[in-house]
Amino acid sequence: SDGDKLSGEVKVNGSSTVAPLSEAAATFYKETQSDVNVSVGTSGTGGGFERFCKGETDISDASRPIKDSEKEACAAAGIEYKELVVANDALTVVVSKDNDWADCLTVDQLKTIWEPDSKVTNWKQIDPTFPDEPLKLFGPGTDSGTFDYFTDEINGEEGASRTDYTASENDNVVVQGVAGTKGGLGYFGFTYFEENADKLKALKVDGGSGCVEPSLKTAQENTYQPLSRPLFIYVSDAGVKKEQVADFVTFYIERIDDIVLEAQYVPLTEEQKSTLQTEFDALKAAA
Amino acid sequence: MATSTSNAGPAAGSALRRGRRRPVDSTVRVLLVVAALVSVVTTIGIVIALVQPTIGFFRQVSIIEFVTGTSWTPTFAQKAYGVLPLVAATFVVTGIALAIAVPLGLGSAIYLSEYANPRTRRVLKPIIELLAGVPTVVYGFVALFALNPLLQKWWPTDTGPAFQNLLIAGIAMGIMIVPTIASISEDSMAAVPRSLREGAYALASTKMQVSTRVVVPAAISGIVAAVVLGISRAVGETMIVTIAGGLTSDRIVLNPLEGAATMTAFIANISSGDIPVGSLDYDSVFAVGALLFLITFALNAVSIRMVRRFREVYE
Amino acid sequence: MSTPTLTTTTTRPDPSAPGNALTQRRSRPGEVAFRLAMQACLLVAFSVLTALLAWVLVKGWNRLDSRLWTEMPTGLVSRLDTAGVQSALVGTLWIISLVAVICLPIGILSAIYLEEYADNTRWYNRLLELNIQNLAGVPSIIFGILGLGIIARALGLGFTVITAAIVLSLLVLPVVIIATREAIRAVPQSIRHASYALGATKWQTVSRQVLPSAVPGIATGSILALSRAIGEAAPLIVLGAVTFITFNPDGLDSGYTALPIQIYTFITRSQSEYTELAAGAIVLLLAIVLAMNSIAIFVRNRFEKRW
Amino acid sequence: MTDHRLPRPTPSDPEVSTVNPTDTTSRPGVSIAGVGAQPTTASQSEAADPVMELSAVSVYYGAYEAVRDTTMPIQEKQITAMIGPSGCGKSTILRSLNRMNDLIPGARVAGSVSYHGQDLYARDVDPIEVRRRIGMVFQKPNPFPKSIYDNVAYGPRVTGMKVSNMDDLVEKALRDAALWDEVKDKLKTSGLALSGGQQQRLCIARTIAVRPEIILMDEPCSALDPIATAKIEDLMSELSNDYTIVIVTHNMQQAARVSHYTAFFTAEVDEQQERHGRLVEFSQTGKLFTNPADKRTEDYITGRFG
Amino acid sequence: MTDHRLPRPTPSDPEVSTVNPTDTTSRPGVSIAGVGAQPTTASQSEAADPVMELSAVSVYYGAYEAVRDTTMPIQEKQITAMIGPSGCGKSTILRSLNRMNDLIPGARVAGSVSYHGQDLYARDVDPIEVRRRIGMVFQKPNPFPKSIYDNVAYGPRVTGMKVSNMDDLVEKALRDAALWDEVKDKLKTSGLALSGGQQQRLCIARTIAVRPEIILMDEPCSALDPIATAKIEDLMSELSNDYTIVIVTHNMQQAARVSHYTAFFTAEVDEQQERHGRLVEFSQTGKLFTNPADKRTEDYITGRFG
Ligand SMILES: Nc1ncnc2c1ncn2[C@@H]1O[C@H](COP(=O)(O)OP(=O)(O)OP(=O)(O)O)[C@@H](O)[C@H]1O
Ligand SMILES: Nc1ncnc2c1ncn2[C@@H]1O[C@H](COP(=O)(O)OP(=O)(O)OP(=O)(O)O)[C@@H](O)[C@H]1O
Ligand SMILES: [Mg+2]
Ligand SMILES: [Mg+2]
Ligand SMILES: O=P([O-])([O-])[O-]
Repeated sequence: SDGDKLSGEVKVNGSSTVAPLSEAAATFYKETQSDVNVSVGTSGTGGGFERFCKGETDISDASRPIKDSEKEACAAAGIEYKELVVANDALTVVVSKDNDWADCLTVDQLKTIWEPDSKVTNWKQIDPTFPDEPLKLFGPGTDSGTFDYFTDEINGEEGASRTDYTASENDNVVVQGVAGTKGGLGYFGFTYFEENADKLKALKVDGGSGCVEPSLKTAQENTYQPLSRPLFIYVSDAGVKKEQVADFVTFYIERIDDIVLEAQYVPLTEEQKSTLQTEFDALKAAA
Repeated sequence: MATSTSNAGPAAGSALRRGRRRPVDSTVRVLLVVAALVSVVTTIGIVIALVQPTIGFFRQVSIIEFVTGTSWTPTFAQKAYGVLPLVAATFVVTGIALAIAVPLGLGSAIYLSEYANPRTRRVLKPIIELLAGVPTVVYGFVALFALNPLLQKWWPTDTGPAFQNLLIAGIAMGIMIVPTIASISEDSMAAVPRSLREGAYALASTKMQVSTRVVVPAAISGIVAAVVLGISRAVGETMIVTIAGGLTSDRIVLNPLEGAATMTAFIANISSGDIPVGSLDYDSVFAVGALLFLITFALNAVSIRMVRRFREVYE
Repeated sequence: MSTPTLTTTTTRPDPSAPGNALTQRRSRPGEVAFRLAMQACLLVAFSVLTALLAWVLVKGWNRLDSRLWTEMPTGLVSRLDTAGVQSALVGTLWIISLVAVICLPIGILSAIYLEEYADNTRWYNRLLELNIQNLAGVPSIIFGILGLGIIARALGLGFTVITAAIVLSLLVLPVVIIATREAIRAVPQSIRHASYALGATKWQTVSRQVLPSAVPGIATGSILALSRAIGEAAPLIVLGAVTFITFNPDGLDSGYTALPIQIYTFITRSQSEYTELAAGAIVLLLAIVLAMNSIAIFVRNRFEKRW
Repeated sequence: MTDHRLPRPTPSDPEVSTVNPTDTTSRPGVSIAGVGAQPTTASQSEAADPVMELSAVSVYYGAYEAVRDTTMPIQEKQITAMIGPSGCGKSTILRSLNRMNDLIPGARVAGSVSYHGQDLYARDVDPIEVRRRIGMVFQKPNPFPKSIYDNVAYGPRVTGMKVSNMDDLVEKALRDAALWDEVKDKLKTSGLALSGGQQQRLCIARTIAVRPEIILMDEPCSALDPIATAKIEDLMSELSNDYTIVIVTHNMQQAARVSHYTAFFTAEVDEQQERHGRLVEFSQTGKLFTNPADKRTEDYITGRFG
Repeated sequence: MTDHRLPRPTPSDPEVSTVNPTDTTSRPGVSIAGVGAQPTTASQSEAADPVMELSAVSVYYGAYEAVRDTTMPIQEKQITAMIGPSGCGKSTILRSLNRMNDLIPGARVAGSVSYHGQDLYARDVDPIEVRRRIGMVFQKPNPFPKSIYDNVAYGPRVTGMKVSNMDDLVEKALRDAALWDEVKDKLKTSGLALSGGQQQRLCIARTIAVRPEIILMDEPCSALDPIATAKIEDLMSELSNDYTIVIVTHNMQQAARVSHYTAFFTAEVDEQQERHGRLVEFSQTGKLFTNPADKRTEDYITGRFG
């Protein structure tokens, strides 16, 4: 960004998963441009798009790609945008530290556990070698992008899931719930696991080519499959026409490594980074 | 002493006619009516905001399924729209809250109104009223981070209550409404005329007899109104259940040790979530809102009637 | 007078030795137990409430310093210890000032209309009254729905300070109206009659006699209403106020966050620093709310006339 | 029993004849009651100069007829007392004289109340102007919670009286109400800080400050102790030089002591067991107490009931 | 004025002498007041059988001495009336007779109130037992918001009276209170649904249901109309066959009509401008009204003040 003193507003809204990235970006940005007011709302990926496609926001955080229905809404309102991948995430399946029997689950096993109307209520039912321990399930709120992504990848349909588990918008619920229940199992973003690694144990996932543990490396290398995913921000063309928005997005992209590190996400690969730069250049050119 | 005033003369009769215009008075009147209409507009606004999406909702979901279905999973792929789980959770939490707040509130009120000496009363009554003003987000925090660990620690068996559960939400809510119930029942007991108490004492009653047989029955409509108000606050309370009550709604949960979504918790979660406007899921928020509105409307009607009755007895 | 056929087994205390019976104090254990039970209720209620508040204080103790109001929230977990809630505090102050400006005049004027001008034998006035009583019991989250559907979207005011202020004003409007009516009603009829008997008009009577006498009650109700508005989170959640904001509002159309919302977002985070910060912010919120309530109660007890 | 308990009105009292106690109404079941219309009475003397006249006045609260068919005059610069048992409608009639009943929702006056020949309830009459001319003092002293000065100045201010010097006006009103000497050094203190009797005199001062022609008083002494009562009674006698006074009292001795005319009301129970106030007898005070025309009056003043 | 306004007490009234109007206290500034202690009076006759005796009773509200130094007897199965201007302490003294003053924070009784020789204020006396024997009826009828039946049954229930048949007891109490015929078909309806006079008789029924020895009544008719008043007065006379009755009234005629003894109280202003109630004269009713010993009594009953 140039040395000019900018002012005005930058409105970001959307995914709670991506919010920590945008909040970190906003905090860093404030140090260089103190008069630009960046607000980061968390209405969930869909809620963010809803506002984005009404022209109420400049940038939409998303933990999944935009849906067709949302594209239509944007098109109807004449909102044009660019999709930028800003980080990677590895959805992490966690169990209690007291769980000494399970280290790795296959996608099929996860599916038997989580598919709609699943009758699995005991670890024994997952694998006969597992002990006779009741299974208690935890997961994120059903209106989150994380839920959409997990159900899509594991159960094959977005939103298709058994319903009798403890769902919550509150991160603590999964952390505390799994940590405090010997037979507990849950899933959420990699960040939350990192922050609570002392209380929880992450399972490896076998997506068909052996057990892979979730980590920065495996996520970046795309070997943690199918649960590693990209995280997006969507930038509206109208937004970029505003000097301060363009400046903020530029800053976001330039400082993306610091931001990802601070938010404890999985950094972009070099390849992703250059794509990002190209995309953004195109966007700026269009503006 | 000279004053320029004089008695209204005998010719006064004709001067009685309305001559003077009073523009201030008529302007003020218009202003007042306009102000009073704001509350009407508010109600109309609420109804409009609720009705349209609710109609949209019932175009796609049968009312029968809504009121009899036992699973509420609008955000899952396999959708079900039976509102009973939300209603059940709401009433479980409310029941727990009342079980705590009614005895504590009523007992405090009886003590304050019949036993405490005036000085104690003068100090304690305002403190109770003060506590009635604690924001509910505070109780949610306390429920999750103070009551919950305590409950887990003291729980006799291994498998303790869930991290979010109806019990702690109910307890926190109970504590929250104690001041309301205590304060309003105390008011209605204080409104029981002295003469009734004196009548009872003059018939050789003890203090307990006066309290339980004369004062409480005489104040009963005020007490009932306080309890109904407590119920309606509990039913409409959002933050405590959102923070501490859980989100399960795929089945009716009656076990207070499990978490479950109340009507308000569902609304708060979903309306801050990612559902697109105009979708069925979005409309479901308003359908639940409309039901909540109707339930509290009915409770208010009861409470208003009670309060009115209690006013009429002595005024 | 008495029917001789009627026989009852009751007798008077023996008049020849009533003095003795008087001094045989009956022991009444139930009496003592009842008293203790009632006292226990009060004690339990009080100690639980104070224990909870004390616990919040302890929990937030480390954060109870100027950082709370001089620092902005941070998006950087590594810098949580230097974060505060300035934007939320200022947002709350903005909202509450606006609520005072919007809600108090409307509320007080409505109350004057209902108490002094409305003929309550008319159906529309009774309906109006019923409507207000009923609004007072509508859950706050429903007002959030109203704000979302009508004020933010249909009226196009968006997710701004003014939307929040309007929604909270409507929410506490019944509180102001009801309290003001009580205060006006407490002014004895004799004062009004005396004024009318001197040839005063209605508005003269209301503005020169009734309102000045009702000021303490109105002030009390107003402060209580504002303090309720300060603590409300539910309608703001529906209004999408769950937002990370590092700047203070600078106008009616500015984005905002508020203390209860900030507390709520802190609570949903799993890091213990957030829990501490939440406790600190709660103490700040409680200090404001309880201070306002204390002023209200003091005003009422001190200045309200007992006629 | 000596008869000093029933002193005659002040000696300077002009001779005014008693109204004939014949029933001019045709309502059945009422043996004798009411008064004939004043002007038709033969024995009418020169002093009779009614400033107000009630004729066939009935007052309703909603559907309930609280007082029935009252016909009586109010004589200028005389004190007219209304007595009778509780609930017989004395206050109701009194309030109908300056349209204070307008303030009670549902209250309604039938018949005519005329003031200098003008019907007070005619459509175009402004009740505020009425009250400006016909003031009222209430049972319980009800000073405004303002300073003594502001209490007295209130009426002139709200009625927009052109006052050259408000201080003088306040002083004169307080002097006329025999209160000046007691309060002249504390005009800025609250009216509520006075004793009951002083408060009542303040209320009288407040009333005469707007220079009304008639002063209505509803049991002005019943909340006062005997000494304060005596002061107010003296004051009334003095005020009757300048003002027409109508007073309601439950105290027969008081009526006998201060008034020139007395109206005796009672409550009758009708076929539906409803109680209605009725004027039984209106007469010069001396006559009414020593030689009542109606048996019920006699019963009442001799303490046989009430 | 005829003297039928002051009927003698019932003819069967035993001759009881007037207490000498000499001041037995040494308090300065009080000219004549009080009564000498009853037993010291020479002219004491055989009928005097005081069931209660007040001697040198003063009642305080906090530091304020509301009534000073009252000495008087209450005769068995007689009606004793207390009269006097408002605020002279009649109610205060009455409430001290069954320790109702205990219920007023700060109220305190000095001197002695004895009942069958037992000091009512002795440390070991149970006030609840006192009130069981000495009942009270209040100025405003105050039935409980319960059914008529439950109102009457309340006392027997709370005092744990052994009652073989509550229905009979309720019936008898209502009959004794002359209310049975009017309510026998609606015993289950609320006591509040009765008329004022019926409510007051219900309160009397409620009081006599616990079979007290003495009934205290504080202006029991002042909220009632003349017809209801007459009924209650008849009832009192009848009850005095069985009960000792003490009644406070502001209505001299009533005292004259119903009572056997009358105590006249007034309020005196002391050096500090504080008002204190004083007993001026206690005497047989006929005597007090026809031949009062004290000038203030005469002034009061002849209407010169109050
Ligand atoms: N505002 C009112 N609404 C309905 N009825 C009323 C109202 N005011 C008085 N009444 C009734 O009208 C009748 C006459 O009442 P009013 O007050 O005039 O009597 P009063 O002679 O002044 O009695 P008191 O000596 O007790 O003051 C009574 O039956 C009373 O209950
Ligand atoms: N609870 C109380 N606290 C303080 N002072 C009181 C209390 N009750 C009465 N007094 C005062 O004691 C004095 C006597 O009051 P009391 O009620 O006994 O008078 P009373 O003769 O019954 O008058 P009334 O005829 O008006 O009923 C009065 O000056 C009164 O103000
Ligand atoms: Mg009256
Ligand atoms: Mg009294
Ligand atoms: O907030 P989400 O990323 O889960 O949509």
